[in-house]
Amino acid sequence: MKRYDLIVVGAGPAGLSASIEAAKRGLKVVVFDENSKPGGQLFKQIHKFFGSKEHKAKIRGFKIGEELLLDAAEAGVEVVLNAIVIGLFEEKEVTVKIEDKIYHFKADSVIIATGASENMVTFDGWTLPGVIGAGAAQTMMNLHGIMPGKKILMLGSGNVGLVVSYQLLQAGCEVVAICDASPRVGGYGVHASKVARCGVPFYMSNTIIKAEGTECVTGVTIGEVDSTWKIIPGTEKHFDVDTICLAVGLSPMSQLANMAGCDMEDNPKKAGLVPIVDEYGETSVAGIFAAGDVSGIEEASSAMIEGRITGIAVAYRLGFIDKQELEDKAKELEVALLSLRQGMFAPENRGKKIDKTEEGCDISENLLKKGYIAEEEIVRFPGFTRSNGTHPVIECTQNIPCNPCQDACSKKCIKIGDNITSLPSIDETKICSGCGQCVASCSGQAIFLVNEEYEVGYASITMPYEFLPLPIIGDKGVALDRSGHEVCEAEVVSIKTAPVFDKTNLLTIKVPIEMVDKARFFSAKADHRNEVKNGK
Amino acid sequence: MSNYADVVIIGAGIIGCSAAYNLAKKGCSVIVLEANDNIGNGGSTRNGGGVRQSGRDPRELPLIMYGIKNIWPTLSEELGVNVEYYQEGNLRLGKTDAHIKTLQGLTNSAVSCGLDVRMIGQDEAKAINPFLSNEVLGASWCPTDGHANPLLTTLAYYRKARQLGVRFFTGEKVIKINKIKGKARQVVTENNVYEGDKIIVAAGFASRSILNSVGIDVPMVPVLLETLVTEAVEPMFYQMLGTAAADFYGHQSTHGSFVFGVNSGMEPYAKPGSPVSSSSAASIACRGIMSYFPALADVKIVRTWAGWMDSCADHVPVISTVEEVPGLVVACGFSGHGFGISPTVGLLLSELAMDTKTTLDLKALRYERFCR
Amino acid sequence: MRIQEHPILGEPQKGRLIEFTHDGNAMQGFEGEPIAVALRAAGVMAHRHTKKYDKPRGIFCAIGRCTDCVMVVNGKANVRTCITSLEEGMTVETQYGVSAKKPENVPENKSESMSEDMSEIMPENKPENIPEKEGTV
Amino acid sequence: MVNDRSRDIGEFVPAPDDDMIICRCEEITKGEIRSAVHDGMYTLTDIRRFLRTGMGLCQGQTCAKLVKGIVSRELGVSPADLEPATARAPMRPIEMKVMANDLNEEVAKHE
Repeated sequence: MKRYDLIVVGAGPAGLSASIEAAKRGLKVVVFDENSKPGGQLFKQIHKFFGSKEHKAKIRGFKIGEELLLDAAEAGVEVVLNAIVIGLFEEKEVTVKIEDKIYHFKADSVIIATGASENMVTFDGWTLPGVIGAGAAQTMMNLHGIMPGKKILMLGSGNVGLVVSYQLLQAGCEVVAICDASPRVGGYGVHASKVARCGVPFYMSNTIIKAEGTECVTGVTIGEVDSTWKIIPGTEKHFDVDTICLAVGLSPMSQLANMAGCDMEDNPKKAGLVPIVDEYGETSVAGIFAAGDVSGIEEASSAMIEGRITGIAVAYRLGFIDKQELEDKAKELEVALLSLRQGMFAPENRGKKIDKTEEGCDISENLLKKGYIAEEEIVRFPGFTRSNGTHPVIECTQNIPCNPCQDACSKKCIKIGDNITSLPSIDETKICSGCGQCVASCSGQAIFLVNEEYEVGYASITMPYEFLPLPIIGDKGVALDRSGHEVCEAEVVSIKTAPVFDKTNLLTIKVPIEMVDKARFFSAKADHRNEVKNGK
Repeated sequence: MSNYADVVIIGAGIIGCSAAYNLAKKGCSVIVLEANDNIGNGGSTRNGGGVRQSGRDPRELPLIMYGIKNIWPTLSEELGVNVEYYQEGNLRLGKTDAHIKTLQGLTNSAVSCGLDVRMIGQDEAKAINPFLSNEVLGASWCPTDGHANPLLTTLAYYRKARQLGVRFFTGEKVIKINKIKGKARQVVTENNVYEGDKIIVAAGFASRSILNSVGIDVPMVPVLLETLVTEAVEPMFYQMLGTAAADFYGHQSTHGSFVFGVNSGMEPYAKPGSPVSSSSAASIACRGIMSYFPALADVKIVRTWAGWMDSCADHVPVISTVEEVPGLVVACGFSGHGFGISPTVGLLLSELAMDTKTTLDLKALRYERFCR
Repeated sequence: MRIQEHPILGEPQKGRLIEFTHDGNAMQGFEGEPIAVALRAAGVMAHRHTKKYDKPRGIFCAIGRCTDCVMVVNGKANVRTCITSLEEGMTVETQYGVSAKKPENVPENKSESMSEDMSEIMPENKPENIPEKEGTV
Repeated sequence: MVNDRSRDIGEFVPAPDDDMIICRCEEITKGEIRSAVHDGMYTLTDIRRFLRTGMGLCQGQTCAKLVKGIVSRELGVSPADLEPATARAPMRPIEMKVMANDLNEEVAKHE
C-alpha cells in the first residue's frame, strides 16, 4: 500500500500551510481536496485581510491562496484535487475516491484540515429555493461569476454577514437590509460602516418571521424581538426580495475526526463539535492532527498559522527536525497567533459588552445599533482630526488586531505602535503628501483623505471605491453620509487607480465645506439605488 | 423508586426490550439495564433485518415459524409503530453448482421440518426478481419469509415497554450478579445495585463475563458485523435476499434505501474495542452485490457501519433457565440471526421468567447442552 | 444574473458556451461551470420536489454538503448539481422524490401554511448567549 | 453516565412551529422530534434511528446542530451533554460501482 510521511485532508489555508512547512523539512506530503480548485475559503474571499504584515494583512484572500499554491509547489507538495477522502480507518489508512476509483493510502501522520460549513436557522419557508447560505452566495459570486439574486436580505451581522453583503453590492445585487436577532452588530464596525454608507439599513434585534413564495422566495417578513426572543406584534416589516442569505455562524466539519475515533467535545467557544487537540494540534489518536476551522472556528489568518504549527509538529514527530527547532518555531508562531486573538473581538471577549476602547474612549453605540458611527461620536476618536491641507481621517473606532495603515504611510503620519490593536492616531507634526496609500491599504476601508481648503467654500474627500461602473472626473451626483442618506450635491474631481492599490480605486469628490464631516460616499444617480425607503 | 423489580433484564437490545414488553404486558414490574448510552446499540441495529425461515438451523426453525405465523403480521398494530414488516419471500442465491448443493441441503432439512421452501432455477428466480443477473444459476425460494426494519422494531418494543411502566437505565454497565441464599438476586453495576426475583441476561457478548460471575460460561466469540446502506431509490423489489456464498444479505426498505449485511471473511479477526468497519469490506460487498444485481451499480452508498455479534460455539443461541443458578434466565449467543426470532424469544423469556410452561419446547437451546 | 465585469475579479473566465436540456427544453451554459450555476443564470430556482410533501428545493449551500440541489442528470438521480460540472448535451431533469417522475397526489404538510399567530418564534433563532462564532474576516 | 429513561421530563406540549421541517433530506418536523423525545428517545442516536433524522443523503451535515438544539431543550440538558451520532465512512455518497473499484492491479490478478 502506498505510504506517505504525511497525508493532509483539505487544501485550504490550514491544510496548505501545514503541508508547506512539513515538505520544506523533507517530508513526503500529499494533500487531498474534494473541490476542483484548492485554497478552500481563501478563493471566495476577495476582501483585504486584517492583521499585520506577517499575517499577510491588506492582501486579498484569493491572492494569499495563489501564493500558498506557489509555495506548496515549490516545497514539492503533491496536491490532488477532485479527490474525496471517504474514510480515515485504523492504522491511519485513508481511502480516497479519485475519478471512478477508490485508492487506499497510509501515512505516518494525518492532518485533518477540512474546515467548516454554515449553520442553519429555521423560519417559516426556510426550505424555499432562494434561501441560501452566505458562503453559498460567496461561492456563486466569487467562484462562478453569477449573482445569487437581484434583491437580497442578509440575516446575520457577524463578519461573514457584513463582508458578504458588501460583496453582494460589488457583484451588482441590491442588499435591501441586514437584520440580526442580536441587539448589537456582531462583526467589525469597519465592515458594517462600509455597507451602511452604501445605504443598506441595519435592523438589529430583528429576525425573519417568514419567507414568502410557493415555488421560490418572492418576499420576506422580519419582526423585532424582545429580550426573550419573542416577536413584538406590530413590528413586522415586509421586503420584496428574491434571495435570503443566512450568515448565522459556522460549524467545524469534524466528521472525519469523529469517524477516526478522536475524542470530541462540543465546545461553544470553538462553535461546535471539535476534536480535542493539544497545542500542536494532535488529537487523542496518536499521529492524527487537526488544524484550522475544523478544530475551532476562527479567521483564515489564524488557520494558516495553526496549519504551520501543526506541519512543523509533524516534522518533529517523524524525526525530521529536532525538538529545539520545533519549540523555537512554535513559540514564534504562537506569538503571531496570539497577536490575532487580541482586542475587542478576542475569543475571551465574545458576547461581552465592551464600553470603552483600550485608549479609554467610549465606543460608538450607534455603530453597534445601526451599523454606522454617529457624527457626534466620531469626533472623540484619535483618527478624526482637522488640519489644513490634505490629511487622513481614520474612522477606525474598535480595537482590532490590524496595522497596515501604519506601514502604508511613508510620511509616518499614522501611528499605531507595537500593540497592533490600538486605534490609529494621526501625528500632526508630519505632513501628509496625499498619496492615498493608507486609503487603499486599509482592510476596513475606514480611511479618507480630507482637504478643507480644496476650493473656496468647498472641501475634497478621497474615499476607497470598489464598485463598477467607475465614476469619471466631472461626474455630478450626490454625497451620502455614514448612514447612506443623501446630504448634498457632489462632483468627482479625481479618480486614481494603481496596481499597488490592488483594485481599490481612490475617488475624490468636491462637496460644500460644511459637509466635510458628513460626506463619506458617492452615488452617481440622483435617486441612488439604495435610497432608504423606510419600512416599505 | 426502589432498585427492586420482579425481573431485572441486563441488555436493552431487541431481545431485552421484547422480553420486557411481554413481562410488563403480564403485569410484572421490570427494570432493564443497558451499558451503552443508546437503546439496541449491539447486534440489534447492525443486521440485515431478515425475518427468514430458510437457511435456519432446525433447532431455531420452530421459533421463527411461530413468530411469522403469530406475531410478525400484527406486530406494528400491537406496538403502535410501523416496523415495516414485509412477507415477500426470501431468495437465497447460488452462482455455482457447489452453491446449489449447499442450498439443496438446507432446503431438504427445512422441508423435513415442515417449511414450505423449494429450489428454483434461474428462469423462475428471474420471474420473481427481474433484477437478478444471469450469473445466478438458481436459488432456494421460501415465499413466507420476509424482512422488517431492525431499528424501528427494537425501538418500538422499547417504547411500548416503557409505556407499560418498564424502567430503563442506559449508561448502566453491569459488572456482576450476586447469589443470595443460593438464588441469583442482585445485579451490581458500576453505579448501583439492583435486585430482582428473576434476572434475564440478554447482553450479547457481554453476557459471557456477567454469567461467569455466577459460575456459568457460554462458549461464544465476538464477530464483527458490517452493514451498509444506500441512498433511497424507486421501489425495485421487496424479497429478502441472501446467498449460498454468504457474502451479503439484505433487502430494500420502505424508505427506498437498500440495507445490506456484509461478510468480507475478515470479521472474526477484527480487533477488539469499539466496532469500526474495515477499509475494504464495503468494496468487497459491492463487488458481490453487483454480480447478483447489476442494476444497483449506480446506487450510491451513504453509510457503512459495524457492530459486534455474539457468535455461539454451535451457532444457535442459549435461551434457558440454569439449574445450577435458580432465578437466572440466559438469552445470548444469537450468532447474528436473532432479529427474526426476537418477538418469539421475548414471549418465551417472559414465560421462563414467570415459571410458566413455554409455548415452544426449548430443550434444544438449553444452557445445559454445554455441560457434562 | 451573470456578472459581466467584477470590480475586483474582472471578467469571470468561462469555458465554451454549450447546449444542454432542462426538463426537455434547450438551454445554454458554459462548459465546466456547475450545472446549478447555468440553471440559476437561466432563472431556474426549483431543482427538485421532495418525496413526502412535494415541496420545492434548490441551491442552499453551493458546496456539495446539503444535497438540496440534487437533480436527475443523464438519467441518474441524486446528482449534486452545485458541484457537478456542466457538459455538452447533458439532460438535466427536475427530480421528484427520487426520480424524474412527477407524483399525482402528495399529503399536505401544514408547515408552509403556518398559522398567522407568530407571537412565539423558534427559540433557536436567537444566537446562544455567546453570539455565533464568526468565520472569515 | 446513568440515564434514567423513565425520569419525568414533563408532558409533550404542542408548539405553533411543530410543523417546521428540521431535517431537510428526510422531511422530519420539529414536532415529530419533540414527541419522539417524550416517547423515550433520550439520545441523538435513538432519535436518529427512530425518525431517520440525519440518515438522508447529506448524513446529518445540515440538521445535526438543529436536532441537537431541539432534543437538548426538550430534555432540559445542555447541548454539549448530548453525544453526537457517530460519523462513518463514506464521508460523501459513493456509487456502488466506484466503491467496488478499489483493487490495484497486482491484487486484482489473484482476487
